[in-house]
Amino acid sequence: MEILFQLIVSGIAVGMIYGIIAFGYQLTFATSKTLNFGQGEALMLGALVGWSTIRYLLSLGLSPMPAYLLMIPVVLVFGMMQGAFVELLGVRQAIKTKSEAGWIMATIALGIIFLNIAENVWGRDDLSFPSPLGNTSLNFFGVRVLPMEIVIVFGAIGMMLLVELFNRTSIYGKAVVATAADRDAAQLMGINTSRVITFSYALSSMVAAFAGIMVAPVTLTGATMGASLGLKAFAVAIIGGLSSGIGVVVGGLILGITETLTGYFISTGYKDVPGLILLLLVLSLKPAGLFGKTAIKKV
Amino acid sequence: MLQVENLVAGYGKVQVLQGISLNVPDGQLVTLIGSNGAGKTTTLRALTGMIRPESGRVLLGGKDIAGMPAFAITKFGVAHSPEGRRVFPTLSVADNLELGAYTRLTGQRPKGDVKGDIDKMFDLFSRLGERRNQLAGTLSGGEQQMLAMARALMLQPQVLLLDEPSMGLSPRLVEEVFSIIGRLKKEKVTMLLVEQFAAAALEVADYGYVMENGKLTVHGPADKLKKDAAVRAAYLGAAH
Amino acid sequence: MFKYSALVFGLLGVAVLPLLILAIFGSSSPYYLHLVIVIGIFSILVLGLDIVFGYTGEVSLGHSALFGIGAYTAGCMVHHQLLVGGSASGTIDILIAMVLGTIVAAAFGALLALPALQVTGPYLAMVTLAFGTIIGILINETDAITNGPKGITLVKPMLFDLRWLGDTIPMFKIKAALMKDVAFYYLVMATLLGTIVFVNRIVASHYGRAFEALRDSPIASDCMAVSVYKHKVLAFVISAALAGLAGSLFAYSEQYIAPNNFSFEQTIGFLLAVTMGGRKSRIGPILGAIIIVSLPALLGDLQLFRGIAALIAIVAVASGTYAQIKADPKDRIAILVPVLLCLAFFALSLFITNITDFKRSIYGLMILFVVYYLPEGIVGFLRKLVAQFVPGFGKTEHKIDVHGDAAHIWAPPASPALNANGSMIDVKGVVMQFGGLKALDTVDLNVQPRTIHGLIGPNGSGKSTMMNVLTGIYRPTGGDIQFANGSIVGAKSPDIAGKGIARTFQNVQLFGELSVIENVMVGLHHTYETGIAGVALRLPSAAREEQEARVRAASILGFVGLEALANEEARNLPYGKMRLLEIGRALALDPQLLLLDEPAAGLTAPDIKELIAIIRKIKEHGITVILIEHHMDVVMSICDTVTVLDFGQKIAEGKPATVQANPRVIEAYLGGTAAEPAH
Amino acid sequence: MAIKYVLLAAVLSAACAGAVQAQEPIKVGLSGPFTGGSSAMGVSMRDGVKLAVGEINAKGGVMGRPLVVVERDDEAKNEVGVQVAQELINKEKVVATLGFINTGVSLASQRFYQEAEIPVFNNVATGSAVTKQFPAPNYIFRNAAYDTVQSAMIVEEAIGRKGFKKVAILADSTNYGQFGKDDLLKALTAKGMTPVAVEKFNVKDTDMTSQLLKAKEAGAEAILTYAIGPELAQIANGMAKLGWKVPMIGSWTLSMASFIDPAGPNADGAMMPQTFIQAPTTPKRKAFIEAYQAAYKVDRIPSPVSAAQGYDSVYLLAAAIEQAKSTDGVKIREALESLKTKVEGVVTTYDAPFTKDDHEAISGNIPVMGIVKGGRVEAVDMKDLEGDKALRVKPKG
Repeated sequence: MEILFQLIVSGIAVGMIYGIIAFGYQLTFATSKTLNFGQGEALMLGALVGWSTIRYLLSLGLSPMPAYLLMIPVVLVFGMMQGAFVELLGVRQAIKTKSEAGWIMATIALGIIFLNIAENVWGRDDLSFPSPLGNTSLNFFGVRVLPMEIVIVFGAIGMMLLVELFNRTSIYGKAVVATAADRDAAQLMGINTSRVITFSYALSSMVAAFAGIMVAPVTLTGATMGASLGLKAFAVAIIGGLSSGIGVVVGGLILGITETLTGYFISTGYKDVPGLILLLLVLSLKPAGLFGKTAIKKV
Repeated sequence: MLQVENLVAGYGKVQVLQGISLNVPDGQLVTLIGSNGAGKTTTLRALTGMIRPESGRVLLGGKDIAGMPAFAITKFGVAHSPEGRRVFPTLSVADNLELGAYTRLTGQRPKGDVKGDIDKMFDLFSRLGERRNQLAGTLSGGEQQMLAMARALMLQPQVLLLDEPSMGLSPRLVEEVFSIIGRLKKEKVTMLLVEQFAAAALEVADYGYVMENGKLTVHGPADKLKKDAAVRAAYLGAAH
Repeated sequence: MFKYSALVFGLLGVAVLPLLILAIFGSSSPYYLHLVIVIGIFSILVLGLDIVFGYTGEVSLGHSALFGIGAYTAGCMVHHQLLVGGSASGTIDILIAMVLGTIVAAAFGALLALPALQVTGPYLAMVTLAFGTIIGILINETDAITNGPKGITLVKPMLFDLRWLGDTIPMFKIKAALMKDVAFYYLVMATLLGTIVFVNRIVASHYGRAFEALRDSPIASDCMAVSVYKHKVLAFVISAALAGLAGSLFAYSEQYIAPNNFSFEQTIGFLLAVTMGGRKSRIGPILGAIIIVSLPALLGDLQLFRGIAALIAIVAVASGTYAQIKADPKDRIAILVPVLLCLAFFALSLFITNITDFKRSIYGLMILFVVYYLPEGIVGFLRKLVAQFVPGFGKTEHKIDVHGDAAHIWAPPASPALNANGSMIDVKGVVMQFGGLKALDTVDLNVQPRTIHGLIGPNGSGKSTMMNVLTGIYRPTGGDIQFANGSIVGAKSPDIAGKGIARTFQNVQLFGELSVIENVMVGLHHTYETGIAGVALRLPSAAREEQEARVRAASILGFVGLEALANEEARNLPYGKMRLLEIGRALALDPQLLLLDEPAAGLTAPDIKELIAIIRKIKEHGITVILIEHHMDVVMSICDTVTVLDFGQKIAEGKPATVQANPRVIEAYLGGTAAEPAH
Repeated sequence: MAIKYVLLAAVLSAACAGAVQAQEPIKVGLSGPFTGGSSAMGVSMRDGVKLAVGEINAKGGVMGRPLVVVERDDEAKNEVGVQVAQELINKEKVVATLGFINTGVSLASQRFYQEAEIPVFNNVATGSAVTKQFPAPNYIFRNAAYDTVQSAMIVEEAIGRKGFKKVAILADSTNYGQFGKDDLLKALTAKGMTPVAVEKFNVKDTDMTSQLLKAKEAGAEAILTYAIGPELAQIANGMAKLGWKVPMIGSWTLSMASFIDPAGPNADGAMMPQTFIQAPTTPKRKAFIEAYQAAYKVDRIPSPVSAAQGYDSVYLLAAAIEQAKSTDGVKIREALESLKTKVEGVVTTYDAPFTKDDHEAISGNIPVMGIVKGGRVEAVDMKDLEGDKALRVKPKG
């Protein structure tokens, strides 16, 4: 029983990371019907910028906790700038050309470039990220949890709630929702929709960068850390649906927990396989995702 | 207030508007009528920047706004209640209204009392008041039309463009919509009304333009146009 | 005929190439030969990818995995000694491996495409990306089948031995290992040529037209009984099959395969090859394959890299200068940007001393550059460039020269299948609700065969919604629709179209990049019975069908008065002609029921007269018509019955004259307060 | 093409100015991953090679001709390795190639050298199959501790010295990990043991909970690893998280900075066979470490083993070319198989290291067990590196 809980707990932490990255996909997909294929790299850059910042703050004599907290806003701002950069330089330019799906290629290319830059700036080896809460795990009735894992779960949910709250209450957030619902009508309200789309990319990368600094202390920080996370988040976005906030949370949890359970009870080699089967099943039975809404075609 | 000179616009290769000129004086209700496909909606879309005019001028209080993007034109106080209502279905009625005042809330237009104006809208459109927290997508067609109009009014516009407010509504609702337009007229809101129901439109309007195949053919004071046989013929067919 | 001479030249070139390579670089140099072999193999895959990416516009990020599946099919056969490989029977073995690799990859392609293509948007890209990783894991994990991460070693068989020619032609005095390579080279080239011919035939066939059509207007394709979903899946499966074929050859050419051969970066390389070379062509993908295969070598050698950067800069400056002279002053800065970027790229190449550290960035920048400034690829760029000097270059490709005649306009008359009550279509209490909005509120509509049934009403009254419900674009929230003695509620658009309901669209939905006659031939898709194999083999029946379709299409064009414009691109037609073409295309479906949605909108008075005549003739040939129209004179002059809709409800029905005099109709048209008589 | 070579020659001669001139250089190929996941090893190896080449050229080169390294990034990808091999052989016409970090790349590419009769020096890749891919005349040589040697040492440490009865194997799913796992299993079988759990994981996996729980539940007293740095760190950190501390004993990659740094204190106590430890225990080693630190401005060599083996491989090759008095591949191979001069390297002194049938320069007695202590690798038993034990030499015969 203990083992089962231990597996589930670990699965939840990983799943929340998948979920929050997938949430980033949703943000841009809603407003622009495009998404950043380099989202994993946004996460990686966030983590590495966070690493440098926290190292700098520690060198000033701060203790880990305040250093970590001070680092968060820096990373969030960096994430927003990075996301805006991707939209302005990648997606927007590519959509202007005749080439269909050029934006997919463009965001992938930017991801490759970011990866290379990170390799050259931070080196090719993984770095260890100072954990604000230490690496001693807490013991709940035999189930061991790292403090950072708890932070991941609440941090991810908190970040999603914050973004949702922003979208629901502030006028700028409502502008985002309006742009997602009807771009032309939003323009008629005086909303600069292309700026909203840039903004949604900024938000999306910000969320990814935040995920980066949450996951970094429990895994490793390095140029290649994002790729497989970004990929898993695709699966989550499809399973949960690209239009549903709750979908990505549930999708992330499903994927995270199946991975650890499969790893333990079937074989560690096959732990990614049930995810794909689930993905194909969801696509064949409910193409818009478990929680997604099917859009009405306009003629 | 709004003056259009020789406006030419269309979609891609298809040129719909072939040089139209019209004038909406301050505080007046001007209507643009004509059969389907004549180019009425295209005119409004070109006026508010939803499509980019090829040539011609659109003067708002003397300033040429032709060719600006839609969001910038809105900033100058041109409100547009578009064809097909286009309310934001995933937002509540109150949020839709708030978005109508987006430029006011974000400091691009004088702010005034947004909350008070929302309440005023709920007075004006009592059906909406009952549904303030309902999602706009769940409203009936008539309610959505009213929401679209109220949302446009939230801009406190210099000029209000109404595109077929009667579309798809039952006669009773059409009547209600027109009575509201009448009230707005009394409040001296400058309006350009595009309507397929020529008679109803001419009933409330001060002045009218008739559009055929992308050109303005007849125009004059509304009462005169009402009696113009040519106008009727354009609607119910020459055979009649 | 031109094509065949090109083919002969190509064949000659291919045959002589290895001899040339050996002559120039010496017989001890299999390097360039191997490079050409890999280029050939990649070309096969990239040509296949072009079908998906270039023609249907979907992005696949899983082609590397499909390539791997092909390679591993061959590898596993050898590994488990199902194939011997290298022995005397090697030739047969390799052929078996190629066939199996193709089939297995196609099967995986279908498994992937069937669910993923149900949804439009970036789903295919996302799913194929995930698929790529999972296939990597599966190959790695299933040790028992694939030998896992240890990889599989294959031996290149001696396909044929020409060394005996060495006595007469000294060039053939080569080692056995090299002879294997030369022989294998011929196999790869033969396969590549086969692929080119195959892709050419598919693309020129009704399938190719369907691929292009569904990209231009998915809705119109569906309504022409050309199912978007089915054809996208088909395109993907063909593409997957070619990837598998290439993979099986790759296993033999590399002689050692391991799971990490087939990576995400390779997939990106394939996509880059298609885009950079130029989509929708045969030369483009091959050019792209040459580029991606030589890329590691280019980026590995600093001097060579600088040379290439210089060359690119020279081309950019030359074409940029030319464009500056010719261009609109407005575009000058926009043209300047890529030229400056090319120059900056060259400058950068002079400064960097360590190329390996920046390899990926250069690669990424290349992709960005291609996406932004070469969206039609090098081939497209050159085509445009040549067209500047040779007017009309590249425009004559699709010319179809056939003449139609009146005898071929109509399909042989068949007695229409009617409902039990004798009606053509019987709509009972249909409701269509969107959120709180009732676009159709319990509407009945009974259309009698061989009549023209008018459907009128003010804007937003639900007419177009009715059209969309009848053609399966919307599934009604309530009620029933009987057609040909069966309910069509819930049926998909292509199936309804297949049953005999054709339509035109209020906002014209032509296949813009196809020629006028090809638009009609998409409508004739249902007349083809030949499958992919028949097309590939160019069976006599396929050629006959194609010829018949052309004559038929030309005849239909004659009927709607567009024969003179047959080879124009549809998007270049004047608006009025577009509407006529839509009618022609709908007639090609041999419908029992034709739905015309505002056919007269935007037509001039003489055009309208012509239109009325056409609609009358359609009726004379036994086709039932439902006509939505705002031009009352049209409605009144040709309709047998008129139904009036208002705010989603039926308010009147009857003979045109009766309906016209109905006070409720007048009220509906003129608005609530103006119901007094007109005169 | 001609212009390109003129340019290339111009640049090369400029670079070599001051050293030996006028003589036609001897081209040596260098293939390794300088980008991507295993680049730390590739770059260290490359730097070690360049250090040695610089020294040799400064002393007058080989046969009076300068050595020139033609380095190519194989990106740890088989197909790129294959292409690099063909390019080095046929276009660059190298006399021999050094390198290969990844066993897979090695297995995929070296057939071309074998066919072209050009010697290959594997100076890092450890897969046991690497030198046994072809029968004699075999052109594949190695100066790295191959997996059979390492596995035997790992198992000896765990079972023989520590006396563990239950061990679990954790290996990554690449061919490095899986080949290594097979060797570990063989070595355990030789001791009459079977592991209580054999688990694998993918490169870049972020969560090792399932694998570790299985090992823990099976009652493992030690974990034997075959993986590379980052994932090893995940294992160490994962164990700490589960509050389960058993010794990690594994292949030499446990000495990589990419394991030690991210694992931090959790890395302490990990043990692995080492051909070279960054400690100035002999004058040659001292000189090498100082030269490396000066040339590349680092304190700790990212992968000392790779650097040292890379360095040694150049001297072995140079000695063979001198002896063969030729750059012909066949003659170099023959010279290597009967090397007459003792080559004093960093790892060991190579005294006739190769024969016709034995192409492994490192024998089981050469590596010592290293252990991670406070972020650095030390010998488990410092006595292993003192006095006459400091230099271990492959036994003759």
